[in-house]
Amino acid sequence: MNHATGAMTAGGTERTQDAWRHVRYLFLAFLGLWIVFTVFPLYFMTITAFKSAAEANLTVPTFWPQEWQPRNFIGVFDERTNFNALVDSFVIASANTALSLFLGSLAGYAFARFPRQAGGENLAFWILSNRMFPPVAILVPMFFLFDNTPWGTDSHLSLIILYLVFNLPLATWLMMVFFRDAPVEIEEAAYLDGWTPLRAFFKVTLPLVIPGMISVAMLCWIFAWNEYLFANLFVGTAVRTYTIVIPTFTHGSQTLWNFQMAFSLLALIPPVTLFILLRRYMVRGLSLGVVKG
Amino acid sequence: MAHLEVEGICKGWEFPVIDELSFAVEEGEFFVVLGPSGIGKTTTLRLISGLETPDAGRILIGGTDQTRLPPYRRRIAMTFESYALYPHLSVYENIASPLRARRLPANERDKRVKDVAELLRIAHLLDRRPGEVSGGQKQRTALGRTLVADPEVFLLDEPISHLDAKIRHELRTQFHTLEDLRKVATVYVTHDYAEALSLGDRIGVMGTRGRLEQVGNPRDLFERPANLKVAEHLGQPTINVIPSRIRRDNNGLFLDSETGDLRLKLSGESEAALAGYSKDHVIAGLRPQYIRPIDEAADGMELLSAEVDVYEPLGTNGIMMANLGSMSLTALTDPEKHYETGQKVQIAVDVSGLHLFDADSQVRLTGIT
Amino acid sequence: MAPMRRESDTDHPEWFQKKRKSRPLIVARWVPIALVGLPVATLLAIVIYPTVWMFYHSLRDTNIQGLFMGTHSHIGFSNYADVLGSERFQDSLLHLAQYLTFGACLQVIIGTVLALTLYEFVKSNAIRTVVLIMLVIPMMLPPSIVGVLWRFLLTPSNGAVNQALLNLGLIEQHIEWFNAGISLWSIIIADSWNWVALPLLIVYSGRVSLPPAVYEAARVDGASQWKVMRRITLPMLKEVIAIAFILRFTDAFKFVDLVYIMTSGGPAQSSELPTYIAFQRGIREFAVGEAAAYAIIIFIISAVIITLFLKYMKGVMRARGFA
Amino acid sequence: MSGVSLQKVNKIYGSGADSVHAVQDLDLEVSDGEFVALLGPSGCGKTSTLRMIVGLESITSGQILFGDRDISHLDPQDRNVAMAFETYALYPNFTVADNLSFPLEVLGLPAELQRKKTDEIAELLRITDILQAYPPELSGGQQQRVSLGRALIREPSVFILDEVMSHLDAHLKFSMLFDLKRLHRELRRTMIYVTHDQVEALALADRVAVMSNARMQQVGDRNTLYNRPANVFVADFIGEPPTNFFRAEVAYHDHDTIISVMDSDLTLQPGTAAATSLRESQRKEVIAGIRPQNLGFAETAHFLTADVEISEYLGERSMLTVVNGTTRFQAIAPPDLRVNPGTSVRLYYEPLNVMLFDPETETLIA
Repeated sequence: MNHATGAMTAGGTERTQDAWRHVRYLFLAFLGLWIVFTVFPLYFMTITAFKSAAEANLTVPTFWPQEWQPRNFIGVFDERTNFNALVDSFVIASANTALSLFLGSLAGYAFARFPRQAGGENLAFWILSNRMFPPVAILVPMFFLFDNTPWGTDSHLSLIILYLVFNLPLATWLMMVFFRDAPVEIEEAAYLDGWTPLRAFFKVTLPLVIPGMISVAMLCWIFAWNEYLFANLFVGTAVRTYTIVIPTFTHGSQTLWNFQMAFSLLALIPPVTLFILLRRYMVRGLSLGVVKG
Repeated sequence: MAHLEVEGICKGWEFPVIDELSFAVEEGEFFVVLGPSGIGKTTTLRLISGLETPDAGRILIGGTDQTRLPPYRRRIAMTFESYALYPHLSVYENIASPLRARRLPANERDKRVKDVAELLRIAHLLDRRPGEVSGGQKQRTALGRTLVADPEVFLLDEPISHLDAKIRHELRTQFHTLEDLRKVATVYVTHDYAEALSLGDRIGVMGTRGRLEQVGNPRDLFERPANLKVAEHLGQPTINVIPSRIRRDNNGLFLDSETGDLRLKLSGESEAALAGYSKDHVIAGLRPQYIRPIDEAADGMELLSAEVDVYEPLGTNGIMMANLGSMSLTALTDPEKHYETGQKVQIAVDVSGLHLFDADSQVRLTGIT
Repeated sequence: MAPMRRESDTDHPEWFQKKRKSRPLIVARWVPIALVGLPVATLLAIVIYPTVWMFYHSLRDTNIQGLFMGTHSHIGFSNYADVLGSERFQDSLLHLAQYLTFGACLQVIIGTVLALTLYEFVKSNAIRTVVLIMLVIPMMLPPSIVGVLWRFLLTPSNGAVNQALLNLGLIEQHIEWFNAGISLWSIIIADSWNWVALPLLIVYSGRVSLPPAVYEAARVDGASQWKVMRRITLPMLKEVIAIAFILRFTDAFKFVDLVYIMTSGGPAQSSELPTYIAFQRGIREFAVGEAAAYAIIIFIISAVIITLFLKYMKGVMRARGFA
Repeated sequence: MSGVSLQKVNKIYGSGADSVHAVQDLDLEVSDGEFVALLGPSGCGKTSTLRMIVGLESITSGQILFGDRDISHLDPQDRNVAMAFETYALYPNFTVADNLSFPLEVLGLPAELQRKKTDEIAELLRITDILQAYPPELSGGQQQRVSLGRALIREPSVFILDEVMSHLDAHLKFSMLFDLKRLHRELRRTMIYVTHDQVEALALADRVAVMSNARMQQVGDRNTLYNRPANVFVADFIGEPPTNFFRAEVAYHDHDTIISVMDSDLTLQPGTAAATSLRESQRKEVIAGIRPQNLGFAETAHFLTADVEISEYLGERSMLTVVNGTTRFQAIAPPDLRVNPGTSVRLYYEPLNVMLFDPETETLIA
């Protein structure tokens, strides 16, 4: 028996290993192709950002700039409103993030610590479901609703509030996940040390969830920073986010691709940096807490 | 009046966990609650500390009813089984936490933290985070945090059971020397009978639904277990349980095991225990140290032939499982001797160590009834 | 031996009332309600109110004028009948099916394949990290950049993609990326470029967190890599992959922006999705009643999917000790 | 089946300045069918050793033989070795039955045979009733049995158990020890049991190999390790409560060799063999050790006098912590002993039981 077993093992694995080697190259090739597919647009975006307007519009596109024109990155800001758009985006994203995080932490803590008294699992899941809610179903009424307020639709505030539609559910859910990760016993130990619940929260619980909180903040911020649909409809004159500015780089009938791409590259820096720094936590957030980062 | 009084507390969720548990702990007394895991020991401590509210019953500390008081208004210090140290704070800050909560002046706080750290031999670790110290040191830190609090009641939840044998041994010895623990009422929860016997002024053995099977001092518990459950819980290896039939003839009183493989002649205390007992059946309990393999018989000693089933040499003694006909007995041996499976041995049984329990209620027979 | 005590209902002591195990409330009773109340109220205002509004108008003949003058009247379900009966809607459903299959589903499959390839066959940690970051960058881009970029790349006359394919000799003449029949494919390509990273990241992290000891056990047992993949890795990643699927599916019902930027649903409505029509009719053409009917239909479909998702998610979360 | 032989095995992790020498020149012979425990504190290199035997870790130098087959560089599946993991490492998505039969499935055995062998092994380990359950539903003890079963089912020539009891609670552990011992007796397989718990190691194994600091310290049965520990580490690590150690000075009189413990007025009488060896070397200082079990109240010619500091009643026995000067040590006493702290007691011993170690190398003298 033992002899037979040994032989069988060796023979079997040799064959499969051989077959496996070919499969492996196939998969690696596919990975390589996908990397090319992913990187090519980014590459083309980058080189276009350095081209002159004329070169970017050539009939036969070039894959290496004939002439480098880094001035594009400054040129995009010749029109002050372009810079203002980045500022507006920043203000809206940051304010919305702060609001989402604050409200989300309240509810997240309640769901984590007093699940039953706070409305239970179903309420928590209902809050999460708003994250997947189709925005078209609320665009029109919200437009008219904001139109009737003193500040109107074309304001920071309208977007700051609207973005809560997707960021508040996310923040609530993720903060719940992070608060649950902070062991209850530590809070209980604090009660026994004589800390009242409020003091215990700030002394013990909050410091423990701060890393999670930062990652939730970053995620919310990126979503708000990148939002397009609401911004496109609600703002455009007094307030303009960078996402709606990008398609508007034209000169007469000609699209200024080089400016568009240069501006896009600049706008890309914050979210990509945040991702690189916090990618481990981000995965947790992107998968709604199901996957550990 | 006792300092801590637990009066008929009840608690349950899906099923009753604690049903009318009552006990009292005097000032300066070290009370150990002993029981298997999952029996409700931790729930008891959580009820006393205020982390849970009892469904019924009262908890009095220092004579005042504190049943409904939130934990941070009670002067109770408790260690958690999982230590529950604050991972983001240094050892120093962990220990200082109760003092900070009470807003003690900085210099006094500093002094008390350092004193406690000195006492527990963790003074050199004060700047470290809990993640950077060993299990034993974590436990010392948790202990420090409770000791420094100067509470009215100490609650210790399995403080050393998750540590390695050597550190457990060391910390157990140290519990004897911690004066603070001996000044106030302490409730100590463990599943390890040796810890309980070593530390407890009194021990309560907890059975299902938080019922105290027996409360008494260590020797009472071990030498006169009130029922079979207590006898089985105390002692390693576990006591041999031998369901037996009582037989009287001209030569005296005998116990025959139900399997018929073991006959014991009773005398002295065990004979007296059966006085006035009218049933035919009885459960005999015999600790392994009263059963020994023996080379030469001494006077009046009855020897039995048995066959070794498994033998394990341990440190202080060896443990032998021996088959006596169809019955299996655990015996304690000299570890220096080696026994092979299947080996025939002579076994001596010392009946003076016999405990007798009622066949139905499993309650100890004292002979008074 | 005495009979074991049985836990029967009649055996329970008088004081006992069965309740779910929960942690005691150390704080006052109103605290959790207050904590949850504020966010819930916010969501009621910004989600539930508009939905009710939409439902109300889906039953009325509201247009922009009517909305402002308050002159719109109840017309029952005729908006729904119009929408469901229209060829435009039915076409858009076909488009949606195409998008779900070749967009959402395929993205998850590709993402899973890429993630596992990266984990199993690329041994250097540094290379893995670099590749991962590279592959994830498109996900960090806003839809307007993605749309503009791909419109630029796919421009038929002088787009980079056509030129690159020509240079490589893969095609002989320019592909008309924005012609009817192809334009939806172009959107799907751009969307996949944008979002494959999500399933990729989720599956990759899922794989990283699988217990290594299980793999060692399989190695000692002598299982081939393929067997381990088929019998152990994929089954263990089942829930994680399901989550990725669900996330991409629910996103499909929110998907408007790329369509809007890249093709505006064209040419001749050949790349319209239901959401896009709702958007177009409601926002661009202010046929509020009809748009509302679209929106409510989408809402119902996605509510079904979300409910299914939540049910699954509850199971997963429970299995992991949540809730 | 075959024995296992490790010859000058080394394991070095990393390279250059950061390298860690995890296992150093390790020799170990395990004969066919023998049960050997590999014992040591965490971080001593025992896990690396075991992983090298299984083939999960490469060998830096040296070789490992199964019988006379050099398997040093084979893949784990080609070694015909099975392993039960500390964390059980069950396949969570398989039923217990599938977990057990997976190694057979890998071998391509017909389904019927797989089922038959699965039933057999389940019978042996008494887990027949949980065959259709999934691992997460099982208790720790059940999971552990399944993991043993999965390792056993392939009938490997060498069987490795890695800390398999460390997650079980005390009562369960105790009964598992007996079960495992019976299992070995029935199967007579070469088993290597890795643990940090000396009680487990002594109870189970025919011989115990004690490791520390990447090196093998001593290999032997219980009596050897107890009575002739190779060095201070072994004497301290084996036995509970731990051995009492004393730093001591040696004085040579005409016939007597007297060992006086520093910082106290205690003197110890060494055994004759040790005394002779001391005399020959004329050392001035030693570390003396005596086990608490070997200090008692049965009167002999030699005793230590000390004051009781703590007296612990432990049921089957008592334990005394006593002090003389600043020297504190422990003794095991009968349970019926009642002494109050502060009482002076005489603790008797046999010179034979006094262990002497070189203060520099900490190795046993004589």
